[in-house]
Amino acid sequence: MLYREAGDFKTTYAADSQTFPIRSDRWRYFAVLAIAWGVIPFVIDDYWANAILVPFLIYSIAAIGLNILTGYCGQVSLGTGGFMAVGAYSVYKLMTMFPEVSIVVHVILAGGITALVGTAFGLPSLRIKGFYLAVATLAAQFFLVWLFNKVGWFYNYSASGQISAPERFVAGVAVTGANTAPWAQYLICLAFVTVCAIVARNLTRGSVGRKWMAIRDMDIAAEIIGVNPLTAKLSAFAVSSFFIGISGALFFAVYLGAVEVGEAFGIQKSFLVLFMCIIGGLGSIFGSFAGAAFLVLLPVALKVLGVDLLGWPSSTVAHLQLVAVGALIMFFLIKEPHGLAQLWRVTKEKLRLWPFPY
Amino acid sequence: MTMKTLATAALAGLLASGPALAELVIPDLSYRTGPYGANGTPFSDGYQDYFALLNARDGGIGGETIRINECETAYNTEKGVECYEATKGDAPLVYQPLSTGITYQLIPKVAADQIPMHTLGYGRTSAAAGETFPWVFNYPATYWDAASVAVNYLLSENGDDLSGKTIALIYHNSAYGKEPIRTLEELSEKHGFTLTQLPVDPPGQEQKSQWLQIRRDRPDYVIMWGWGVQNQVAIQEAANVGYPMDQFIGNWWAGAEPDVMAAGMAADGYKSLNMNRIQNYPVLDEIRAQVIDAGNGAGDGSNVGTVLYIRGMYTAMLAAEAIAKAQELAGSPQITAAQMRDGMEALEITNARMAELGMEGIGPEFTVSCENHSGSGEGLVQQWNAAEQVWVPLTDFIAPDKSVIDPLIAEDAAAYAAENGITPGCL
Amino acid sequence: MSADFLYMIEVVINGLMAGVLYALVALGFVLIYKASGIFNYAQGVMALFGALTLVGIMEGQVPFAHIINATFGTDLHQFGWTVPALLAILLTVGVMILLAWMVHTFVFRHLVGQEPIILFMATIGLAYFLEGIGDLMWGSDIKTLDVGIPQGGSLWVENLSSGLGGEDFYGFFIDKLDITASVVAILLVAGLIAFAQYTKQGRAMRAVADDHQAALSVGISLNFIWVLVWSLAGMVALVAGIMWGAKSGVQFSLSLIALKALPVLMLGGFTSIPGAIVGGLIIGVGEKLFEYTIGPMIGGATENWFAYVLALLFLVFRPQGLFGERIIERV
Amino acid sequence: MKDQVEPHVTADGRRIGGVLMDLRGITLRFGGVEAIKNISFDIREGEIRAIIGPNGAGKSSMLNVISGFYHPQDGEVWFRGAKRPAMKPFQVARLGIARTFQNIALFDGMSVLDNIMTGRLTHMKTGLLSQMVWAGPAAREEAENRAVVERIIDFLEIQAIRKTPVGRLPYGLKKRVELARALAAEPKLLLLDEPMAGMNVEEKEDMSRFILDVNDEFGTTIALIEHDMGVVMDLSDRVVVMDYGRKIGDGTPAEIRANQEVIDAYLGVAHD
Repeated sequence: MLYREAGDFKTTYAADSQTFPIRSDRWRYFAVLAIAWGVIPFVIDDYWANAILVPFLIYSIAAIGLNILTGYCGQVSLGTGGFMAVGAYSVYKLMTMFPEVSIVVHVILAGGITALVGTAFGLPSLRIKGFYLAVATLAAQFFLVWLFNKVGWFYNYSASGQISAPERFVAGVAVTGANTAPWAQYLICLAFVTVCAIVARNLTRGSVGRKWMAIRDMDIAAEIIGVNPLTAKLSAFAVSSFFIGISGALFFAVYLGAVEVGEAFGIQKSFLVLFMCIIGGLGSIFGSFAGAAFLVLLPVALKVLGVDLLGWPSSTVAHLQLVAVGALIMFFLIKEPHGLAQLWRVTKEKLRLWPFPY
Repeated sequence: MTMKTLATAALAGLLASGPALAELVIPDLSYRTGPYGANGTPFSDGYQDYFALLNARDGGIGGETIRINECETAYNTEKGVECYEATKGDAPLVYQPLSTGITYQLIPKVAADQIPMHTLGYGRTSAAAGETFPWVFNYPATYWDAASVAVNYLLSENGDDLSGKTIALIYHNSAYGKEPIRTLEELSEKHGFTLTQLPVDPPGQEQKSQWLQIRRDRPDYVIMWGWGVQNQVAIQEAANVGYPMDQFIGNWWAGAEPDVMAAGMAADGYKSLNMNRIQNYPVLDEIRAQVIDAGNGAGDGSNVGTVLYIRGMYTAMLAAEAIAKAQELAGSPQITAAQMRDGMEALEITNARMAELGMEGIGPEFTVSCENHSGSGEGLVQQWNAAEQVWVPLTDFIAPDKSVIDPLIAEDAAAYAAENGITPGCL
Repeated sequence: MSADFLYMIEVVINGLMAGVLYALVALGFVLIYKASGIFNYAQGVMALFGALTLVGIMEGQVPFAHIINATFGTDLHQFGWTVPALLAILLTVGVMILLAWMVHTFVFRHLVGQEPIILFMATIGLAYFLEGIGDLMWGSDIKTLDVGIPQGGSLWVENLSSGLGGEDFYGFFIDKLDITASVVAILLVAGLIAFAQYTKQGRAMRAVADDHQAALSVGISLNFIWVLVWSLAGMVALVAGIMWGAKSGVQFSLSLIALKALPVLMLGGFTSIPGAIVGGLIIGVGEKLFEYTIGPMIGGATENWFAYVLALLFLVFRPQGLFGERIIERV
Repeated sequence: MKDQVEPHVTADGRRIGGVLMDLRGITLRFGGVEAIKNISFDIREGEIRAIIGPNGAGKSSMLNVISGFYHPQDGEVWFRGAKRPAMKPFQVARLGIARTFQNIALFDGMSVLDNIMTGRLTHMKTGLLSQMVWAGPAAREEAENRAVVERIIDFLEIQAIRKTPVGRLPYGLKKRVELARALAAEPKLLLLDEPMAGMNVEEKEDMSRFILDVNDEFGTTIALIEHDMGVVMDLSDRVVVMDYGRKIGDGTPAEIRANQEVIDAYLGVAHD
């Protein structure tokens, strides 16, 4: 009886609609939070921060954002890279225009600006559906990248068109710029991730989330029972872009420190984040984390395995890495099309019955 | 035990060995895959093979063996950062990312971590201002030098008068491709030529529109700032529209064998800049004999002697010379990254030394100082002979117009210093 | 006629030629989508893989040489023979058919009945896989592909038309490679249509596209049909790979031509062969004309996004696409 | 036959009120095909009104016109004494018109409870920002609406499947959940599109009981399409008969039974 729900009674509707209705789940959740906040900041080093944890956290925000749009509202988007670029360039302009304002405010505002842009590009979703919409969002992807590359105002007319994050502080501690300690990088990302995940969870368990899911599962029926498709879809685009904008802002300001739009926010980024959602599980916040962790860790793990341990030439490992990532994606889709989150649910159901499966 | 080794242990269930002391560690952030893998591979082969030669022939540098720490970036900035973080715990001496994008990520990081970075003829031009960028070196020349060298070459071709001429710049629409624009604009004002700009979105498979425009406008010269497939397509399209190849000049990243081979005979006469003279140096034979034939080559040896291979080898030579200088300054064969930086800043490359190393005339003579991290800025013009399949040097090293470039560098460096709160000064 | 106007016409002609190549790539998508509902993102990588294999066979390269050499310490690179282009193409077609069979048997047979987005993702996985395998098999250096297609501007067209304008007009520029590509593409499309109309397998293919269940009930083997369409798509990819590879060398970037086909699909519809062709032509002309006329005013390099924006605007006003019928929604 | 019935109380004690919905001269065309030809009838408060007819008679199209999914080319829809302007379906839902579908249209990715909660969406007003923090109004609103939904769950006897994903339910239960979702909206007019299609006799009896109970306990006005004549005649107060898009009969079940045109249509007498 490792995992049980029997004897866990609810006496109020509020208790029943909480995020982790089962007690052992709740404890595990608090344990994860305690480790993330109380242990990791003290042991983290540059490698773990920059190669694994910070990108994992930032991609988690992007994956949650895209999952709201694609997983909950059913609108497939390939414009994630472009929207992340909006977040990055917004935060850059805000940081350089108003250096006295806190970076936290700038990141949130960058999310807001991205939400506006995302909503505008979400308008065609009212007429265009399915793959046609997915391809249409590529218009946003390519156009936004072109725009940030072309218009000098966005990159303050720097010679190469690159943007670099100046040093900014939160409570006297540097969180952007070269002198940022790994724990500071990690903590600011963790703070945003925690808030974003809670907000996403709140939205998806309430009436807004039900509207999105209704649109996803059957848009015509949803409209007939009273869901306004315009506001439902646009709110999904807005909220999704808000998260993606925040992740883009952090990606630029905290993680990379300097970006070039076509390279950092190209079409590959859009696919990567979509992969995270699908491998993790569409329509699952936990899945967004699982997918982000999987796709951040997998290449690093393969590289450590191939180059450091087996001593293969790095080019062969890089090629094999493509093969392995591709094969694993296909394997996962065949074995569990609903992603890691579903795998986890199935495992839990088995655990609940363990050791007496009947 | 560092977190890196913990990670290794956790991921593979094995412990990684700690950094071995008494070695000179050189990370090689290479790219052998992805859209630019065909360019990254020969460069990296040349870079590694030269160090392998030093190990095999001289037992390293000053008695210390050199260990290469290769990490694949696929020309991707995130992987570049990951590689940097993965290798920096290993007491590396100098980074050399061969990517302008990765360079921009690493500029603040190497300053904070106090590890020097060498970006040979790429990266951030204003890093030439060593007082603002003490940890970044871009000798022997920068992009802006390249633009000026190209214009100076055209001046010499036209009796020092370009007024009324038109020059089209066809460029990789990225940070890299946009670098020369400001310099060329200044130069067009100074010399009275008209500059038209034709951006090509990477990767650059489709350039029909740009070349139809060139065919219609018939500019006197076309200068190209390209990389990867863009170069091949551009040269092919130039041949297709019948643009004269000898009026078409690529920069030094658009002048290697892969760029011209696809177009076959049509590419004959295409010109490009180079910071290295391409010829059969004695050192190449030594590499073939002591590295490739001994089975220690980074590649299969087929790249030896190509443009990018020679440039990789040249870069390695500059690093090796800086190590020797640093050992001399430090008075010990074991050096730290900070001592390596001092060695790089005191680097002096003379014709005599290059001849001694078996690569006579491979690059310009130059010295590095705290104020000038970019060396002499000289480059030469070479031309492709398609029948023989060789690059033929056309000119000697041409000096850039420092009177135009230096104020631009000072301005850009000052802006960087102001944005990042740096007080310029020598270390 | 003024030179400006003539140059405009030249841009249109070249746009049409580019459009034919876009249509060719889009055609590969349509074939698979129609028969199995799979939106095959790997179509571009299949073009790369086909072209790489063709070059490898022509030059007698040893596949997986790097791995073999690294594992066994050998020094294999070349078999030491070269294969004539035509034979090599036939052999490559064989490889593409084998690939089609493997893709179906090991991947998509296990995914029958899944949601479209899952299938789409699987094809992206396939794209990664093929890209890695292609590099491992044949190496990642740039290869020159020469199957004897003429290249360069057609002097005949240029001389013939140079009299149309004044001093400033140098005659129309049309690339011989583009002419060849157009002819091959037209032949290929005609061949495909003939195949679909007049052969037993072709009719079975159309039946499956119309209705899986009904096709099953009259005894058509779905597995066979799916391998067939993947093979056909592989051959279309190979042709696209040859045409593009002849221009820019065979290398990684070849796989990105898939991105050029997506707006064509939006415009023409995922299921319509005439849609792919007309859509390709519209996109080709549209993006070239836009880059030529508006491009210089807004800084150029507009081609990447313009095609998408054009397709997007079109769909907003006509959601059913070029040849689709008006959709009547039911509940 | 055009009745001018005054508000009255039926024999079994239900109150039939004034006209709730009045359809006047509705004509609906798809391209050149006329699906509905100039049909008029009304629905009175508190009654159970049936629409019957052979396949292809235009019954579902009629329901789609009422729920705002199709927009008739001609004719007027009057609801609660006012002419209803052209509206989108979700606006119609907000007026208090809920429906079920012939081919079940539940949200397969959601649990039974969530599906029924979607029926409450027209009653839930808290905004995005309030829901983000999930404290105060949003949580309170959720609990209040949950209470309403739980009453309906009890009423329809589906407590045990509350947390089950609807995709896993058998057909009969799905129909019941769909009814629950429509009821959750507390509609003034409930449209049921073949609520008993594909059911066995027992399930039909259950469903009939639920329909009568809904009408009885909540006083909900119901318009339904059904093929089973026995059920229709037992359940409904008045019946509209359609054939080939035309109205061929309208009246109490007894009147309809006696209508020659209706009998002909059902026996398949040729039209011309």
